[in-house]
Amino acid sequence: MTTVAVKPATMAQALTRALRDAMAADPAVHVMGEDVGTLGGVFRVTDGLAKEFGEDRCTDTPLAEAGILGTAVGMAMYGLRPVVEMQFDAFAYPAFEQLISHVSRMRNRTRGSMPLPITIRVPYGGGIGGVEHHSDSSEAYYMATPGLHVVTPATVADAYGLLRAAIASDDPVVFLEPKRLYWSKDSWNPEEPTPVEPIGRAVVRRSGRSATLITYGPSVPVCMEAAEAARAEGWDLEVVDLRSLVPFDDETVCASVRRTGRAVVVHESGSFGGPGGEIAARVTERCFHHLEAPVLRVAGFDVPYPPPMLERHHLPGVDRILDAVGRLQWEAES
Amino acid sequence: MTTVAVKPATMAQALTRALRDAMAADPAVHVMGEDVGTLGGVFRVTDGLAKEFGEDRCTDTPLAEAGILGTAVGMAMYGLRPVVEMQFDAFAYPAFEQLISHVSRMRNRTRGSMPLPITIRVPYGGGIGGVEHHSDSSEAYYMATPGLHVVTPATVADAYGLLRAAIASDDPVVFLEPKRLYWSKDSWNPEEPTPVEPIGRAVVRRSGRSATLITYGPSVPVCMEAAEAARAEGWDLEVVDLRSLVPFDDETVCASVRRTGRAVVVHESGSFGGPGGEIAARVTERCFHHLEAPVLRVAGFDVPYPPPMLERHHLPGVDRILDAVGRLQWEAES
Amino acid sequence: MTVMEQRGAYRPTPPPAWRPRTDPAPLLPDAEPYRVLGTEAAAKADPELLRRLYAELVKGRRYNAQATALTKQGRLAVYPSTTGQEACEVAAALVLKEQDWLFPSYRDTLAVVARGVDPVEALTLLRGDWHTGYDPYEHRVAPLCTPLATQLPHAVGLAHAARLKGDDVVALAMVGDGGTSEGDFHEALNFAAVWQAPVVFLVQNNGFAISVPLAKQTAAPSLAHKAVGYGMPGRLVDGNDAAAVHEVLADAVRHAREGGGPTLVEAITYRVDAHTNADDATRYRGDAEVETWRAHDPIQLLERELTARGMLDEAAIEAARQDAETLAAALRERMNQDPVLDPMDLFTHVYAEPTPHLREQQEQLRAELEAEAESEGSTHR
Amino acid sequence: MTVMEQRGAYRPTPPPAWRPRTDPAPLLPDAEPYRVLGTEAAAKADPELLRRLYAELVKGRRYNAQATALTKQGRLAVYPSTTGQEACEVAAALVLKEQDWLFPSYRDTLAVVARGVDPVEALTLLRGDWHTGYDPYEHRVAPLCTPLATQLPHAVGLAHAARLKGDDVVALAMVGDGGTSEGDFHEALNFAAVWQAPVVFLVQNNGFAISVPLAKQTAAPSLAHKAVGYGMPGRLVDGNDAAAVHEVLADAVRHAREGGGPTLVEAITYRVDAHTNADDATRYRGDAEVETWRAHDPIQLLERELTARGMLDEAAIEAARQDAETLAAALRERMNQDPVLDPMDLFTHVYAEPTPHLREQQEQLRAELEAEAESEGSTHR
Ligand SMILES: Cc1ncc(C[n+]2csc(CCOP(=O)(O)OP(=O)(O)O)c2C)c(N)n1
Ligand SMILES: Cc1ncc(C[n+]2csc(CCOP(=O)(O)OP(=O)(O)O)c2C)c(N)n1
Ligand SMILES: [Mg+2]
Ligand SMILES: [Mg+2]
Repeated sequence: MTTVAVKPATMAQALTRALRDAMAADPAVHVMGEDVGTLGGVFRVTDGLAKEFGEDRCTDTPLAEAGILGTAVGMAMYGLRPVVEMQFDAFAYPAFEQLISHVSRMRNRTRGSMPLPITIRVPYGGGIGGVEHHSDSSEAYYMATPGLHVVTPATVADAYGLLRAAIASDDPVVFLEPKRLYWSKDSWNPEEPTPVEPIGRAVVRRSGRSATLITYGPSVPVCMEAAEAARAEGWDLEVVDLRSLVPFDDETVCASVRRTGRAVVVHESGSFGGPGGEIAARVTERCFHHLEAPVLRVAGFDVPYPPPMLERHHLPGVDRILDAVGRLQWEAES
Repeated sequence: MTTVAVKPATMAQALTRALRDAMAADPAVHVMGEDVGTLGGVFRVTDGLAKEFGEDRCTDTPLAEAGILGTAVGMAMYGLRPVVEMQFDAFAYPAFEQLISHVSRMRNRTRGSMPLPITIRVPYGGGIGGVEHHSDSSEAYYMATPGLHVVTPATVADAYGLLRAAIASDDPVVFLEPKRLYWSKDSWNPEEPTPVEPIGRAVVRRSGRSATLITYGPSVPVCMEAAEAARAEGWDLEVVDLRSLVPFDDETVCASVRRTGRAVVVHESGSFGGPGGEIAARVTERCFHHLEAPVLRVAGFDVPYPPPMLERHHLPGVDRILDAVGRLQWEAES
Repeated sequence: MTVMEQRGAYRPTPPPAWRPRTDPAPLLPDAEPYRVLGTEAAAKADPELLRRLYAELVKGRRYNAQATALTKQGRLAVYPSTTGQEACEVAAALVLKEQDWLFPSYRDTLAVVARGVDPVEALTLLRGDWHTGYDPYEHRVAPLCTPLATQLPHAVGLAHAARLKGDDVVALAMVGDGGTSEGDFHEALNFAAVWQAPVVFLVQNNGFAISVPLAKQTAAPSLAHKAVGYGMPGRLVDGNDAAAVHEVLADAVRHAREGGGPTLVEAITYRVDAHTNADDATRYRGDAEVETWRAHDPIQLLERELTARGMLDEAAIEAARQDAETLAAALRERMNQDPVLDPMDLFTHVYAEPTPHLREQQEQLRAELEAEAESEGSTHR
Repeated sequence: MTVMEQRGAYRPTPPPAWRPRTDPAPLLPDAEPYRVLGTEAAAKADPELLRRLYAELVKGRRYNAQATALTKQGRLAVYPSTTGQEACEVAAALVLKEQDWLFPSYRDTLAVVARGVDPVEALTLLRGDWHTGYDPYEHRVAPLCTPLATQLPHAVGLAHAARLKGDDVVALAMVGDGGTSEGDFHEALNFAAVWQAPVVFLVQNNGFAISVPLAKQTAAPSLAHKAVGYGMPGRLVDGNDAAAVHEVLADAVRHAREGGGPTLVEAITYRVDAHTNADDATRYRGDAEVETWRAHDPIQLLERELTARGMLDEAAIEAARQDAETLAAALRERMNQDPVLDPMDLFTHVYAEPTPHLREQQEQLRAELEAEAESEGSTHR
C-alpha cells in the first residue's frame, strides 16, 4: 500500500474546487457578484471560473447587493442555480429586503411551485484585521428568517462538501464562510472524491466527558485549542461543530450534553439576541434534568465590531472559554 | 372629591398625543415617512401633525425606506430629532443597511461625538387580517443589533410614556407598535400629565405565585387572559411586561422567576432565533437553581407569516400558553 | 489670434477613457406623451386589436367594481382598484406572447386576469387564504408583489436567464410612480441595461402613492426621463389611451425580443378610486381633480374612437357589457364560497422538506387542532 | 384634408396631469467634459487659486505615496490611494466654505486632510485603532464611509436640516463610479431633488470599482446623465483638470447656496494605483491603459499651464515639493508611534449610558485584562 503525500489545500481552494465541480456538473449553476469574474473575488474563491466557464457563467455584476440577489431570484425562477457572493458580511445588509421578503418566502408563497435554489456565499467574522464593516457576524439575522438554510464549514473538507450540498439544495442556503479560516489547511485531498455532506448534521470534533463546547465556523479551532488547554485543568471537553445552524441538529447536540451534563456555546457573534441564546434555550428545554449547571455562552461582546487593534479583546479566545468552563458549577460534582 | 369620567383614548391616539407633545416641547423633533403628512399615516397616528406644525415638521417623503432613514441620519447629525415612521414592519427591511451600518453605530464610530437621537416607529405583529408583508414581527433583528434600543408598549399609558421617552433619548430607539393594539383602550387620561416612562424597566402586570409569563407588546393582553383562565386549573400566574427588549430588565424578570420557580416566554415572533431564546437563556443563566423546570417558549411558528385566514392558527393564544404552563413539570411539586 | 495661441499653451487631449458609448438623444422621451386615439395614428391601428382592447377594458372595469364590492361583503380582505387604469392593465397583458413573463405589482390583479389567470386564483392573496393563488409557471405570471419595486430585479434576472439559455422570452414588469423612488427600481434598471436583458418596465404613473402626489415623489421632467441615466430608451405615453399604450409596449417588447435591450415606459394615468377600499381619498385630494380625469376615461376614449370610425355599434357595446356581467357574476358566485383551508399548510412549503424543528411544530399544531376539534365537539370553551 | 377631419373623430385633450414641471434640456450634461487647462477658459481662472491648487496637488500626491509606504511598514491596515485623482480630492475640499460639510467615501482621506483634518486622525480608520479618528463637527467632515453610497442620504438630510433651520450650509458628498449603482445613490439624489436640498454630489469616475470596469457598471451615456432622471442638473468635467473641477464644483456649490437645489457632477479621472495596497491590478488591466492616463496627469496638466503662463518657476515647484516632504515626514514620524489604546473603550460609546447588560460585559473584560496583566507579570502562557 502506497500513501501519496497530499499537498494540503486551503479552505479557499476547497471552496473554489467545489464551485468548479458544481459548475462542471450542472450547467444551471451560475456564479455572480462583485469582482467574482476577472479578479476571481477579493478572497480569490472564484479564481479561474470566468476563464473556464465564461463570463456568462461567472459574472461581474454592477455594484449593488440588492440587485445581485434580486436578479438571482429571477434567474432561479427561470431554472438556474445562482451562487451569489456577497463581498463581505456587512455588505449583505443592502440585500436583506430581497433575502427576507423574497428569497426565504418564494417557495412558501407559491405553495411549492416556485422554489429558489440560490446559494448566498457570505464571508463572515473577524480576526483578519479588517476595518469597519469587514468583520461582522450576522448569522443571528439569517437564523431568525424562516425559509433559509444557514450553513458554515470549519474544516477544509467540510468547506468542499457543504458548499456542494448547498448548491445542490433546492432551498436557498446562506453559506457563511469564516474569513479567518480561508487560509487554513488540513489533509483534504482535492484529487480524491469528497463525500457531499448532507446539510443539517452536526459532528463531534473531539470526544470528552466533562462538558460540551457547542460551536461552529471560526470558533471551532478555538474550541479545539481550548479543549487541549483544558486538560491541564483536569477537564475533558467534548467539541461539537454544528456545521449548520438551520436545520439545527438537536439530536447530536443533545446526545452530547446529556452525556456530559454541562455545556458552553461558543461563537464570535454578539451574545445578546445571538445564536447562543437559541442554542442554550433549546438545549435546556430538551436536557434540563441532565444539566448540572446552566448552559453558558461565550461570545463576542454586544458592541459594534471593534477596529483591528482591539479585536483580540473582543473575540472569544481560549481564556474566555476556560473561564466559562470554570463557572459550570463543578463544586456540585464533588 | 369629584371624579370626572375620562373618555378612554386608544393607543393610536395616545401615540399621536405623544408625538404632538414632543413636537410642541422641542422644535428639533421632526416626523417623517410615507403618508405621515396630509393623510396622517395609514394608522392615523400622525393625524393633524402636518396641519399643526407644518409640512416641514411632519413630512411626506418619497417612497424609499432607506432614503427615509438615511436622510434622518443626516438630519440627526445636524441636531434634529427625527421620528421616522415605517409604514409596516416588513417595509422596514429596505432600511436595514442604514439601520445596522449607520444608525446603530454612529455614536460608537465617532467616540460619542455624533450621537443619533432617532426614533424609528415600526407598526409590528399580526392579528389584523393583513395580507403578506403586513404582519411581520422582526424584533429579533433589532435585538441582535448593538447600539439600538428596542421598546414596545402594551398599554395606552405606556404608548404615551414610552414614546415620549424614546424621542427624548439621545440614542436611536426602534419603537415597535403592536398593530392590533392600536384600537385598544384603557383608562389613560390624555388631559392629565402622564409620567414619561424610563426606558429599560419591565413591569409586573399581574402578580402570581405559580409561574411567570414573560412577554411584551401584543402578547401582553393574551397573557393576562391566559392568567385569568389558568385560575381554573389552579395556577396563579405572574405576568411580566418587558416594555423594552433593549435594555433588558434582568432584575425585574429574574426577581419574578426566582419567586415562582417557573417561566414561559410568550411572543408572536417565531421562536427559532427569536427573542424568546435570548430571554430563556439569560433567565436560565441567572436563575438556574431556582428553576423547577426549563424555561419554555410559546411563540408563532417558524414559518413566513401566514395569510389572514390562517393567522389564528399561528398566533400564540390562551390555549397554547396554558399547554406550555402545563408542561412545567408540576409533578415535581407534589 | 486666440488667447491660447498668444501664450503658446499646450492643448491636452481629452481624458483617455472619455468615449460616450451611447448617444443620449434617442433615449430621451418625447416632450408630449404619445397618443393614438383621436389622432392621425388611429387610422393605422389594427381594428381587431382596438375592438379586443375595448372588450377587455369593459370587462376590466366591471371586474374592479365587483372586487371592490366583494371587500364590502367581507369576501376580500382588501382590494386596490385599477378603475381608470384599465388601459395599462389590459395592454400590458395583451402585448405579451405566450412564452413571455408578466411581473405585476400588488395593484395589478387585472393585468394578471387579462393574461389568463383564473380570476379567483388571482384574488387569493387579497381574499387571504394564501399568498399566491396561481402557479406562476402556468401562465408565466410572477406572484403579485407586495413590497414595492422588489419584483423588478426578478424580471431582469429571469429575462437575463432566458437570454442566456437562448430562449425567446421577454419579461414585462409593472411598477407605480411611487415605486420608482425605491432603490430596487434603480438597481433593476441598471442591471437590465448593463446586461441588455429583454425586459420592459412599465411605470403606471397614476398621480399618487397612497396619499403622496407625484410632486412630492420626484422633481424629474418625467419618470421616463430616468431611462437615459441607465442607457435605455424612455417612452412617455398617455396611459388612458389603450391603443397608444399597446403600441408603445409592443414596440418595446419587439425591441427587447430582437436583442435591443430594455425600455422604460411611463404611462400617465390616474387612480380614480381610493388607494384601496380601506383608504379615504378625500383626505388628500378634491373631487374636481377626479372629475377632470373621469372626462379622460380610457373606456370612453376608445369607445368614441371606435364609434366615430363606425367600428362599434350599440349591439357590440351591449355584448361587451354582457360579457363583463357574466364574468362578474361568475366571480361573485365563486368568491362567495368559503375556501377550503388546511391549517397544516403553514408548514408544507417552507422548505422542500420540513426541518426536524418544523416537524415538531407541525405536531404541536396537529395536537392543538385535535384538542380544538374535541372541545368543539363536546363543550364550548 | 387630414384623416382626422375626414372621419370627424374627436380630439381628446392631453391627460390632465401632464404638465412637465422641468425643462430637461438645461439638466443634461454637455457632450464633452468641461476643461479649463489648456483652453481659453484658463485665461479667466484666478491665478492665486491655480497656484494654491498646484501646491495642494503636490502635497496630495506625496501624502498618497507616504500612506502607501506606511501600509508596507505595517503602520496602516490598508490604504486606498487617490494617486491620479488628486484634482478631485483637493478641489472638493477647497471649494467649500468653513460652515459647509464634506461627506467623503472610504477612499477620500486626501479630501478630508485637504479640508483641514489632522492627517493622522484622518488615517485612524485605516490604521485600525478606531473607526473615526476625528470629531466630525470640528471641520464639518462626516466620518469616512465604508459601505458605498450609504453616506449620500446623510448629506441630503444634513443639508435639508440646515436649510430648514435657515443656515447657510452646503453639503458636498463624494462617491465612486461603482457606488452609483447602489440603491442608496438613487434614493439620496431623489430626496435631494424633491427637497431642493443644498447638496452637491461628486462622482469620481475613476474607471473601476475594484476590478470591475465602467462598462460593466453602467450602459449610460455618462454618469452625469443620471441627473435628469431626478430633475437636477448634471455636469461632466475632466477630473484631472483641477481648475475645471474646482470651477464646476464652485458653480454647483453656489447654485445650492442660492437655493437652486442639488447638482450631480461627474468627474472623469483614473485610479492610477491599484484599488488598495492589497489589490493586484495586473489581474484586470494592462499597463498600457495606466500609461495613457499617466500622460494626462493632474499635476502635470496644471504645472504645464502655470509654467506656460509664467506663473510657476522652478523655485515655486521646489517649494511645493518641500512642503510636501515636510508633510510626509511629519506623517511618517507620527504614524510610527504606536497609538495608545484602551480596550475598555469597546463599551464606552455604544450608548449614551451603557446598558446593565453591557456593564456586565465591561466587568468581564476588565477581569480578563487583569488576569492577562497578572499572567504577563508572572509567567508566560
Ligand atoms: C417597500 C414598500 N414600502 C411601502 C409599502 C406600502 N405601500 C403599499 S402601496 C403604497 C403606495 C404605492 O404607490 P405607487 O407605487 O404609486 O403605486 P400605486 O399604489 O399608485 O399603484 C405604499 C407606500 C409597500 N407595499 N412596500
Ligand atoms: C455596500 C458595499 N458593497 C461592497 C463594498 C466593497 N467595496 C469596497 S470599494 C469597492 C469598489 C468601489 O468602487 P467605486 O465606487 O468606483 O469607488 P473607487 O474604489 O473606485 O473609489 C467595493 C466593491 C463596500 N465597501 N460597500
Ligand atoms: Mg401611484
Ligand atoms: Mg471607481
